[in-house]
Amino acid sequence: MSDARQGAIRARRGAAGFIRRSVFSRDHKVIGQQYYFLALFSVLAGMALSVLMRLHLAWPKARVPLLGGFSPAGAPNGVMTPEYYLSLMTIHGTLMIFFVLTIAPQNAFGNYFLPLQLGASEMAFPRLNRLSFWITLAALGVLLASFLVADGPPISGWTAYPPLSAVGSIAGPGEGSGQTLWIVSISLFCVASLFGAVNFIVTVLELRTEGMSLMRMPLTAWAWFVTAILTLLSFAVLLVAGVMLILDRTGHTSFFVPGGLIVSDRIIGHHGGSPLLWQHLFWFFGHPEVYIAILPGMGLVSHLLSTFSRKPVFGYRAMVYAIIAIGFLGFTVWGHHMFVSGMNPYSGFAFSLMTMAIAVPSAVKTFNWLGTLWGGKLRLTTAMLFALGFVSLFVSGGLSGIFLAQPPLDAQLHATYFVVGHFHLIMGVAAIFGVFAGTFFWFPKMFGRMMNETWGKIHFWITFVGVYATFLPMYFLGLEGDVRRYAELADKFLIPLIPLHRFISVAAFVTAGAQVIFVANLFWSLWRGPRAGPNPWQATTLEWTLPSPAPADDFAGRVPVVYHGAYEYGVPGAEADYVMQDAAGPYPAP
Amino acid sequence: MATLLAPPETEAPPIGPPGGGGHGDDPGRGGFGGGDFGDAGGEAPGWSPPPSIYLTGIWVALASVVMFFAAITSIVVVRSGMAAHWTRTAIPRILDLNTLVLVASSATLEVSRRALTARRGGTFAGFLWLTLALGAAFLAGQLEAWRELAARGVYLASNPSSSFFYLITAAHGIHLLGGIIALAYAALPAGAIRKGWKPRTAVDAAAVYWHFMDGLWIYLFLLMVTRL
Amino acid sequence: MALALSLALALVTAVTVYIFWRRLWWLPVDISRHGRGIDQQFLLTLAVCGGIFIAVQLGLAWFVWRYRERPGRGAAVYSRGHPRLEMLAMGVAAALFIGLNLLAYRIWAEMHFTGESPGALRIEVQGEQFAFYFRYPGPDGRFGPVHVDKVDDATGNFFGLDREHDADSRDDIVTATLAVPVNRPIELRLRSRDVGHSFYVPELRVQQDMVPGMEIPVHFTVTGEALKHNGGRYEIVCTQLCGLGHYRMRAFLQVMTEPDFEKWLARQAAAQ
Amino acid sequence: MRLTNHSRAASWVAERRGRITPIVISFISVAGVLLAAACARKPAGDTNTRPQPKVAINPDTVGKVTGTVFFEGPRPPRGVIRMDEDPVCAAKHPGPVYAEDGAVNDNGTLPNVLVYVEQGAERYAFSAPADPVTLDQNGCLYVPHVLGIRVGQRLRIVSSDATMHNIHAMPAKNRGWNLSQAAGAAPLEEAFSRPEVIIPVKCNQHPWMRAYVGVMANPFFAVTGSDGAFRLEGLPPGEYTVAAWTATFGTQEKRIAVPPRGTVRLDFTFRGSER
Repeated sequence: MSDARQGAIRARRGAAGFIRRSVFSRDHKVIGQQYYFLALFSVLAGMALSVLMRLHLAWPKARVPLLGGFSPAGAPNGVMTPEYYLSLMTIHGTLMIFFVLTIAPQNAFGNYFLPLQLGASEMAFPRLNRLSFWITLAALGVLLASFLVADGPPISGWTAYPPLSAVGSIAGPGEGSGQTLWIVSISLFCVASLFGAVNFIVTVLELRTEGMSLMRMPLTAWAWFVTAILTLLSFAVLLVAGVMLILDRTGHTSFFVPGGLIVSDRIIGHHGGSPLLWQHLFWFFGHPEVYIAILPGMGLVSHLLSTFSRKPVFGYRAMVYAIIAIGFLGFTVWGHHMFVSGMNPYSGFAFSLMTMAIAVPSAVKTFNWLGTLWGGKLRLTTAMLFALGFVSLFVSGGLSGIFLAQPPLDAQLHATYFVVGHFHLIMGVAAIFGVFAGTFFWFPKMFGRMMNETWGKIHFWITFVGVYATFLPMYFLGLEGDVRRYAELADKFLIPLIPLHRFISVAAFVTAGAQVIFVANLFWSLWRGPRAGPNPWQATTLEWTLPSPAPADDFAGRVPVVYHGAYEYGVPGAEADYVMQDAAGPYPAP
Repeated sequence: MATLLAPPETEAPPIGPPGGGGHGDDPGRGGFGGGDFGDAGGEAPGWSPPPSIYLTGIWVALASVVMFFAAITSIVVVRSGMAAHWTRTAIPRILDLNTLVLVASSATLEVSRRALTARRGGTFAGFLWLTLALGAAFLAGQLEAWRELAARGVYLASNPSSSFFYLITAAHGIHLLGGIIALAYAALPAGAIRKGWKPRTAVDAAAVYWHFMDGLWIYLFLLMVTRL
Repeated sequence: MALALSLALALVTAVTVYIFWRRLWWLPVDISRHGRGIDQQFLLTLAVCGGIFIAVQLGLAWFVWRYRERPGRGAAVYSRGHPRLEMLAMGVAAALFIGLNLLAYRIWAEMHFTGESPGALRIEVQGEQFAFYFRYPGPDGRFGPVHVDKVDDATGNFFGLDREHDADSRDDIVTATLAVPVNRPIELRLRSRDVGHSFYVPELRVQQDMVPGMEIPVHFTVTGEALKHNGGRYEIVCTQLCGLGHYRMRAFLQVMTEPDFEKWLARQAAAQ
Repeated sequence: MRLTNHSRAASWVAERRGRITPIVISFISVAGVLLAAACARKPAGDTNTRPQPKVAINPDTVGKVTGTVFFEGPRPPRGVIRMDEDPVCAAKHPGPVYAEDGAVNDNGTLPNVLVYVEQGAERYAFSAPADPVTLDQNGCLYVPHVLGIRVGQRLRIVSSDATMHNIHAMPAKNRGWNLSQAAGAAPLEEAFSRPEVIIPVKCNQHPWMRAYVGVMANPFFAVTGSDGAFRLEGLPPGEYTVAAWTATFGTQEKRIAVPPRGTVRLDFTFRGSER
């Protein structure tokens, strides 16, 4: 690729073109970067909220400077009230699940790299892509606007179970306009995600370049593809649920609110709804959502373990089938969130069985990750460290799922910190580790510069130890019966757990503080990092055939031809220890 | 996949200003999806997405629509099976007529598409407009059905059954409105037919969506008649 | 770096195993008859998952150290996988997980698939923001009907009883503490008056949501073990997010001998 | 004001719900919510659409009203309040606690009756009260159980309990609020901007706790105590409607004429069957 041509393109970009290049750009790379920074903002905001939550849990009487000014009702004199804690918790969960874990691995990296890895020069529907981004941004704005309404953000958690979320402000602070804003935000987010998913699926189905058969696609592309299918099918259901909840709140319908309720001494005029319907709809979305968050990370980790072990993915086909199996089974297990919800106990058994079944492909993936490392030549770059950390966290978080999948054990551990530890390890920090790994791995391609490896490793070490110190002890809290979503530890049997909570809080503060290193490294490297060559990692997939950063016109109209699978590392007899996907030549011997 | 429904790509009859095929020398304007690429400086010459993306896109989007209405269906089935507070809603008779109108619109759309294949521009446009008019008539009929119910004192929040009636008809109406916009985009003369714009693709994609909405309506109608 | 990561992984494994082994934090004492099965199932699951945990983490640690890139090391092994080994791993995982599921099924069936035992003591539990109230049917064994418009917390009519007109209500005993006798089957009927709540007593190994509009049965039998701890007094807590006072929604379970219970109930009846 | 626009839109939706399409409702709610977000921090506007010139009271001519609220008939049974859930509450009460609603004094009079001038004082100007009214939470009961407060006057909420309370005011015409107050936390202050009889106040953490707040447009109100007596002072001569509100036995109204410098005797009698 000619630098001259790139220079010419750069020259055509004037300052006047800024709006056109960012606000209206339909370039998948620009949109991907915008998603990335949106997720970065959200993750920092969500983390700040979690720091406040941890502070309140460990030291409920602590005064937080400035908070009293920001939210006089929620934190009079800087001391958080229980309802403010619940508000923070609700927004923390919503931000993290929707605006970080759904956005960063899928929409940010996926938008940027899916077309590049497939050898396409665009997503299938660039305008739709642009539209999804703006709707997502609007959804974020609406969500954060709930901090500005009189009684604050909602307090009903990211699951927003009715009737608490449906009967209005009589049910508590935040249940007025704050809750309505929340539902509007989520509904907008659903629409944006659906548009995005259509784009991803069609791109994979229609825009693969010559020779890029499905079984030559990088596992990242597979993961994005299956994730998009999950998004397409599950967010439609959440949208229905959201519309119905809005109607229950503002149109006085009774989809989810039964008759004869008395909330705060007042008889509620609804009749004939069922709260369990919401739970079914919500978790029919909610469980696939878990895989929406983690599948791209799994794809990326497979990709990185292979790249940095300098050997092919162990059992590529098994990995693909595992992704598909997880995606498919992901739609059949939602009831395991509802073992104690009052649904028919017989269905609890069926959901338990399906949940155990979905653990099998996850086990296969873990086995194959270890298989990929076996006999490799491990380059412990920061990206690789995060990928290895992902595997470790995935196992530590995933195995507790085996406990929770059994109804009688879930009846004991449900809604305790055991669950909090479980999902934070497996879909919280494991997925975030995937994002960190992706950031270090793809930063050169996205911005043309390398990130600082030394600071990257320092950041990795503090974060890795920090997240274990934060989330592993939550299992022990859960065993003792410590109930989640409690603003304070007031019950007698919880008092002895306060020291452990304080330990967790301190660990969380250190971990959160360490993220400053990452953000500083990111922004420093944007302008000051050493310039990156086209293929700094000696990787094989098509994005590394392009200069760094990827030129605005991607392959410049060229149709790359793919001859090999995505993971031809260490091929015996090859010149280098890696064979690019578009390197002409015979198949390497299997 | 979706190409099953797409007839072999034939050169479209020039309706409106003759446009060069494909991506363009005018990067600021393009089809409603692909056609132009990247930011101001970076269109990709020599590369354009296959037209089949539109049909595929419609089918993929319809999968989501199926889930949307499947969710509503399952709630209706579950809820109507619970005895508490279930008052049946008498479905307004005008829906029979509306159903016929919508079925007719599918037929006129097919006539229009055949005319396009046969390169009879006038018939194509005429029947497309007729389809649009029938679609609009359907929506007007739906509004009339609401008025009829309201006149009977049956409102959105009157009982769970009526809530479902309004929800289902509104959800379908909004989806159909999307189809009307898509068809109108194909039917609008000259100005809408832009460079790189192939009416064949647009009409085919919109037609798949339209027929689907038609079939979906019949399904929803039966669901409402039997369950609500 | 490789060594450090290996040691870190080994350390995480060792600390976790140590804490579980020494039971530094553990399930609370079990006071229910069905709790034994749950605790045994927990131990079994812990053994299986602990084994996998140790194997994977230590395997990862070992691989990181063993296969690190270092001078003099030749090319990586070119292997695209080992289908038979993968199938084996899958089979083992499936057998373990589904085996656990089938064992758990037995316990779940015992807890939920059987109906009310004859002679069970029936108690209605009502949740509201943010308190539990309990109702015993009294000598007639029947609960009086609930009248929504009669509910008045300020005068203590939490259930909306009309003792004047409903004969069944007159002997109903409303309390704010759940007292139960040992060794007698208890049948709870869980209801919620406003939003979702949950009934959870960790020692009892019982957790069940209370859903507005539903009446959900739960049955258990308290063992004599209960009287040995804390004077037989245990906290009932809410685990379903119900609003700002969620963390304070609580009541007490008071376990008594049968004669004590009869005396207590008579006292409560007199105070109605 | 934009706020009133919003509430008008909301009531429009409420009136015609079902008649307009669900999606229109959604859009209105979105827009309304954004509007609410925009004006949430602004104080609620004055409700007087036609401000009239107010007359100052001549202190030389004022009279007063005194009286007693009696109760006739069988005394209703009093509910028992159970505080088992919070040992902090229970510890403050050695004996059983009975509900205050429905209580009758030993001398056959009623406590906790809010007696107030409902009509007749609209044209007078009153000085704004500077001191707040205090509502205490003591032994997980509100003290006082019934209180009157002027429009715009500050309500100062203090807690004498070593436990968490939340104070949930549930007005129909005013802005409601629901705030928690930890043990030892600073007093909370709130105010109501429109006259309203009566605003129930509840603590959800101790569901039996209930207070009643009457928001008054004039200073002529009183709450009866253990003797059932009340006294309204400083009334300019004229005709008035005086109302007596009870939580359990309903409300009564009486018309009276106050002569210059006169004292009017006014008794109310409630009967047990009313409810």
